[in-house]
Amino acid sequence: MADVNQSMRRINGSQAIAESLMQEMERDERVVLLGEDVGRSGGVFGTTRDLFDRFGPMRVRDTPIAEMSFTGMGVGMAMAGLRPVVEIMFVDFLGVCLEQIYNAMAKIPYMSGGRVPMPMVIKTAGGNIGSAAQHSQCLWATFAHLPGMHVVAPATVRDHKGLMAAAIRSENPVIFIEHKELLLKKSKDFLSGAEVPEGAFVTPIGKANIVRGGSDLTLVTLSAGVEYSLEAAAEVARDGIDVEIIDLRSIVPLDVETVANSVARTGRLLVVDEDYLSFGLSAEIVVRVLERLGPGALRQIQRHAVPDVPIPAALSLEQAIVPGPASIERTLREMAAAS
Amino acid sequence: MADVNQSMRRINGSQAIAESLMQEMERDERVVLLGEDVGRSGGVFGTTRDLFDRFGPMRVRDTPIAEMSFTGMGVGMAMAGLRPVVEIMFVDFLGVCLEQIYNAMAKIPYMSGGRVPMPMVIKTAGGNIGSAAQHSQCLWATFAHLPGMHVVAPATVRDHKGLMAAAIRSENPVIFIEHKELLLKKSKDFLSGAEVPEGAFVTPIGKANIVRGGSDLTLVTLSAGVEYSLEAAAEVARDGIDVEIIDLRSIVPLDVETVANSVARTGRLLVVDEDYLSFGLSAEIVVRVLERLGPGALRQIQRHAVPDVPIPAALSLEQAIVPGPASIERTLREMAAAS
Amino acid sequence: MKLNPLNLYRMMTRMRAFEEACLEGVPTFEIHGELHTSIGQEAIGVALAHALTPEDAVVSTHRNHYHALAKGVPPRALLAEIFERETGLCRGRGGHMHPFDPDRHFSATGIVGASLPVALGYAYAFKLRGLPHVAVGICGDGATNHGTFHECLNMAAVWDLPLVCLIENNQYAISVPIGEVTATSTISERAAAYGLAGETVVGTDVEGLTEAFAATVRKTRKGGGPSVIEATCYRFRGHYEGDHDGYRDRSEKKRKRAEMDPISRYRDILIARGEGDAEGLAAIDAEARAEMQAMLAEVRSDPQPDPSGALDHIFLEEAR
Amino acid sequence: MKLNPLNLYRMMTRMRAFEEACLEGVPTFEIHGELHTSIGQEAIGVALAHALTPEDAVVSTHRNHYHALAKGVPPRALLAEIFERETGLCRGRGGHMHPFDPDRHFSATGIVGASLPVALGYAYAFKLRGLPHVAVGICGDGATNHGTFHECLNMAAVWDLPLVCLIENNQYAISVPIGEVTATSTISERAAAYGLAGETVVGTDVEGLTEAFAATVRKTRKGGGPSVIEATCYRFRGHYEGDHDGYRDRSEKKRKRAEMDPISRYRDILIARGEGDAEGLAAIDAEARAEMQAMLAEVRSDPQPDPSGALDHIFLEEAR
Ligand SMILES: Cc1ncc(C[n+]2csc(CCOP(=O)(O)OP(=O)(O)O)c2C)c(N)n1
Ligand SMILES: Cc1ncc(C[n+]2csc(CCOP(=O)(O)OP(=O)(O)O)c2C)c(N)n1
Ligand SMILES: [Mg+2]
Ligand SMILES: [Mg+2]
Repeated sequence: MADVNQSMRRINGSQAIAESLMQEMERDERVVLLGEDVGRSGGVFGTTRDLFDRFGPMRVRDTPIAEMSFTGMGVGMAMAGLRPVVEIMFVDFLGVCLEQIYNAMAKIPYMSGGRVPMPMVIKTAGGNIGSAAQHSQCLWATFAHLPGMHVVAPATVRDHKGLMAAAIRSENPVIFIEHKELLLKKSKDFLSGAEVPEGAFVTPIGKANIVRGGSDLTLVTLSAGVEYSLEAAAEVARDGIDVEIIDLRSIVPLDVETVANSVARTGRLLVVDEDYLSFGLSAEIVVRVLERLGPGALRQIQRHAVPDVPIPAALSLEQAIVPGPASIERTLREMAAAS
Repeated sequence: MADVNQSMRRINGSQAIAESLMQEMERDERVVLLGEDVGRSGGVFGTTRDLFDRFGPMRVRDTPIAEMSFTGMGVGMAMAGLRPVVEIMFVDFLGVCLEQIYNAMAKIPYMSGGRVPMPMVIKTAGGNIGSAAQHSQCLWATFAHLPGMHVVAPATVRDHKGLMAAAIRSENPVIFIEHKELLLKKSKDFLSGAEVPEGAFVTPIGKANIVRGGSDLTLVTLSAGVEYSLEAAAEVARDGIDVEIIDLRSIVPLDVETVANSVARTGRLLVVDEDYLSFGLSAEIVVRVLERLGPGALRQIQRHAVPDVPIPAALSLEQAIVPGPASIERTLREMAAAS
Repeated sequence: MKLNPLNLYRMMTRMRAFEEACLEGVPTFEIHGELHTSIGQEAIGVALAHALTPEDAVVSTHRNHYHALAKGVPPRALLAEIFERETGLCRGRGGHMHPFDPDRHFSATGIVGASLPVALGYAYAFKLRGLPHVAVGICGDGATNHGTFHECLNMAAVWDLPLVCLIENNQYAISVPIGEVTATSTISERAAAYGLAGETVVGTDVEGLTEAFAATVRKTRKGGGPSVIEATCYRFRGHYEGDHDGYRDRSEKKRKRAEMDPISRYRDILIARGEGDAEGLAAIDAEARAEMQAMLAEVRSDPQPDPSGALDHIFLEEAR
Repeated sequence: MKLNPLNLYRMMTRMRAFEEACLEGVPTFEIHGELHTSIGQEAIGVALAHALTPEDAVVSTHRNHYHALAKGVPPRALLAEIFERETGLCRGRGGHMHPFDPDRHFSATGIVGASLPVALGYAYAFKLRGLPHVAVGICGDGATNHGTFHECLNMAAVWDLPLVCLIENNQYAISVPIGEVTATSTISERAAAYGLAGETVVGTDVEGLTEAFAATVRKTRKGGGPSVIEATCYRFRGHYEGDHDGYRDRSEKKRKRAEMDPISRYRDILIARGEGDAEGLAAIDAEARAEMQAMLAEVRSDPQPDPSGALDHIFLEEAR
């Protein structure tokens, strides 16, 4: 959607979400928000700030700690014609409500033979910022493996706003995974996309974003990985390593075309994924690229993700396993040296 | 473990499980079984037959329908020194208890810095036999993506018994996924491994099984996929296509070595997976092989899995999406023709 | 409410004949998976049919066909869905455990404990929009020990939502008798934990149940808050078709089937009251059977879904 | 039970001083994640310490440090864990929300509603083995609206397990006041839904609470079945360190802190009774603070875990 002539400002990630929710709730009275602490307190990350005062408790509902049932309540609301946005405070809690997410929300459109739409958003926060095994994690691949849901994870501030609008307006269920680091980060510290139009706009779900052009190597990532990778790419650029960075924006749908086009040029693929390594995003991207370009198309393949370990409490350990600017830089240099 | 000199009989899959449970419960009084209908009725697939009469209600416990809490109860039992086997009737219900599975059972050994062992088995049934979207599925990759659990899925009758014993004796949490088709199949109809020793024995977790040697192509699969693939391989063998079939037995740990050794000979890899295609087992195997053998090591890569769709009720639709003997045969022929 | 006795009787026999038609699809492998029938529980279906408007919502369980019929779901499309045909309510994608009829606000789930949350969502939507509808969430006795029972009744009570929790207490969850897994002697008494008044009624007395359920729904519809009503009954067949059912005594089953059949009970009452005679009632039975058999014959010539459509309807078209 | 008043007082001040030591790690970035303290709730810790034996089990929540101390977990190792050191109880892997001490049958979870199921498992194991121990599962008021509350109390009741459900009703779940999300005026009255007698006690009266809790535990230990006991209290600080806490009135907080501080309440009582004097009690305070500050200084010079060990302990060695 056009946002020319709109006035742009720098805002931060949590403001972008709150603004998008506000505008979408103004625009469509069927949009209803529910979850723990989304009301009076405005959300533990401030992403629902001011909405309770504006729309009242029936449209901005503080729930008891009963995720299974209020997620299912969202399913029922959608079937009754509303457009619920259900907040699960941390993505780590998906285990208490996955049943309603994947057996109901994700499957009902198909099980009903296309008769029942499911315009529902699950909004949740993930990412590793020192909160240990039960309050870290990303888990986008967990949702993506289960069919029937779009899985979105914004990186730029601008996309926080535009993708949230797209999620709310979608006829399909969307898992919207915010990254705590990006919600807490100051607008001025963003390396990309902190300029955001004031009015409502939509960033289409399913189209990757080439956030940095480059010729030597294709780095595919999303969410906070984009900022980390931009930092690392700037470092290695000084030594003439020219990295193309692709922000996937969503992993379902997965924009393989954009990735494959880039890899066809560079021949080298690095996937940077803050989720667990195995049975996840990184292998899927590699194989989809190979399926498109042929089994011998890649000169180098590298996966940089959390090596199948619960997230440790100590920062010294977390930093040893979670991809960050330094480890990405190291990986890029190793790949450049090896070829 | 040695089973020479043991008398062998043909039994079926559900008998093998029941026998293994019986022998392990005899052997170790800390083993306790709990779940819905595991007691008086002997399990909906008969895998806990006679155990209630033998061990009584405190060791073979029929629970209310409260999976989240009785899974957590298993965690507490393990921490108190017991060795619980918790049955979740169908793997599809993991969504109601995943929290205790992945935040507690799978993470406590690590979170406790190795101080708390978690000798717990989740025993569940998966597979597609015409039971529609909420009672089909395999979901092994869902568990495998989340660190801290071994994930086992037996194929042969013999392995049903030996791997169950290994799971119970393991110090680590194990997800044990039975396949409904294999539980219901008659002993005489098995193409492999229906001869089972009478006494207790252990099949180590983590070592794949080459169920058919071959030189043209490596087919990697597990669970019912093994039987389907043996059927298909026998068909194509008539036309001189010689397929090596590897039964993974477990996907965590994943025996990449056995797969890579085979692929190094054949150059062609087909993964047959009854779980969903994307972000799952098939891509992980391909990439692990490439990581071992180099990015250009494969001449052909093919994935044959459920194409990211909820399982439809109608058999005509299910057969169109779930790998079976006919579709595997078709895939093998296509691969042979393409090379 | 003025009940028409012969109508009540006819509705029950039609529901039973419908289930009997379903039974025929199991040995022939036209129906797959675990088919759950409601034979013996039909009075509950009648009570639903009487109390609800087309706009009310019903969210049912794995044992749902009679609830669907009660809610006005077209029997032909329902039977075709159960027989996995393209002409089915959900084009053969859903199957017998998952019928969805958005026009009649009817849905079901195969996951125990998953119906109340969805019903809660309907109830919330009705209240938000100020509509005079109720949402009925159905649970078996087994389902009431699931956490969602607690979570949903608490939310419904604290937000004063038009939710009716209808408990079908057929005394078993598959093989497990309620007394072995439930700490209270009735389920409805648990309503007090949410500041609600629960009620237990005899679920095989079609008139009494219909009246009690209607009164309950009326109260909730008029803004009286959520309600909990438990109907006692007995499951006549195995939990699903193919269940060995060895966990229930033969003598228990025989006795209960004699005592707790809502249809034969009502037949005796109607005859005793002179509101029907054996022949007339048998004619109603025969008519219901004939209707369902004719429908079955039709459905059997309906096409199976075309395999080429297996990937349709995963995601809906985006309205742009 | 004969209580030693100065001991009760000392235990409370040590718990508070422990938490105050933790607070120092937040602005310095030595502690990450959401640190939850128990300041204002210490009487509950004392009650636990008095009633339990080393063999009893306690399964706690995100707000767990004082429960751990009460259960005899070594403070030095606990503090080191909270400060993410290799010397910590769990080698720095667990952190402040996840301390595990198998020797003292103590554990916790950061997931609301996840403590009771684990406690239930301990209770089951105790009963299976005929041991005279109890398992205490701790919930906040917020956690009692989670489904596991219902599921676990039902199972404990129907199987007659030695489970004690201890509810810390500090009136808020993060920003949400209990009255807005709970349909009954007390939580303990919900025990009736499981055929149990629940009890609500003033959780800031250290003597009364200690006695009531001990009686409850004794009853359960002697085979009297599960119990539910609710202790009312008030959370003095934000939900976690860094919480803006704008959802509670300043005046409310001020008033409640004045009325509901178990330590200052008890100080006044001891002085009024002549069992202590201001100076003596201040000396106890100072001693506790000095102890914890000394411990903090030690912990601060402990090493962080070595990054090379990040992948240790995922799976345990198999005993063969
Ligand atoms: C979460 C979940 N657990 C277990 C099952 C398997 N299951 C299906 S029906 C049933 C028993 C249900 O009993 P009840 O609620 O009394 O209903 P009834 O079958 O008696 O009508 C069970 C255990 C399921 N479908 N979902
Ligand atoms: C399943 C789950 N949902 C939400 C949270 C986030 N959360 C942590 S503590 C808390 C409030 C708990 O309130 P209460 O049980 O009253 O305990 P208190 O913090 O007051 O001690 C919430 C919502 C969580 N940790 N787990
Ligand atoms: Mg029942
Ligand atoms: Mg609280």
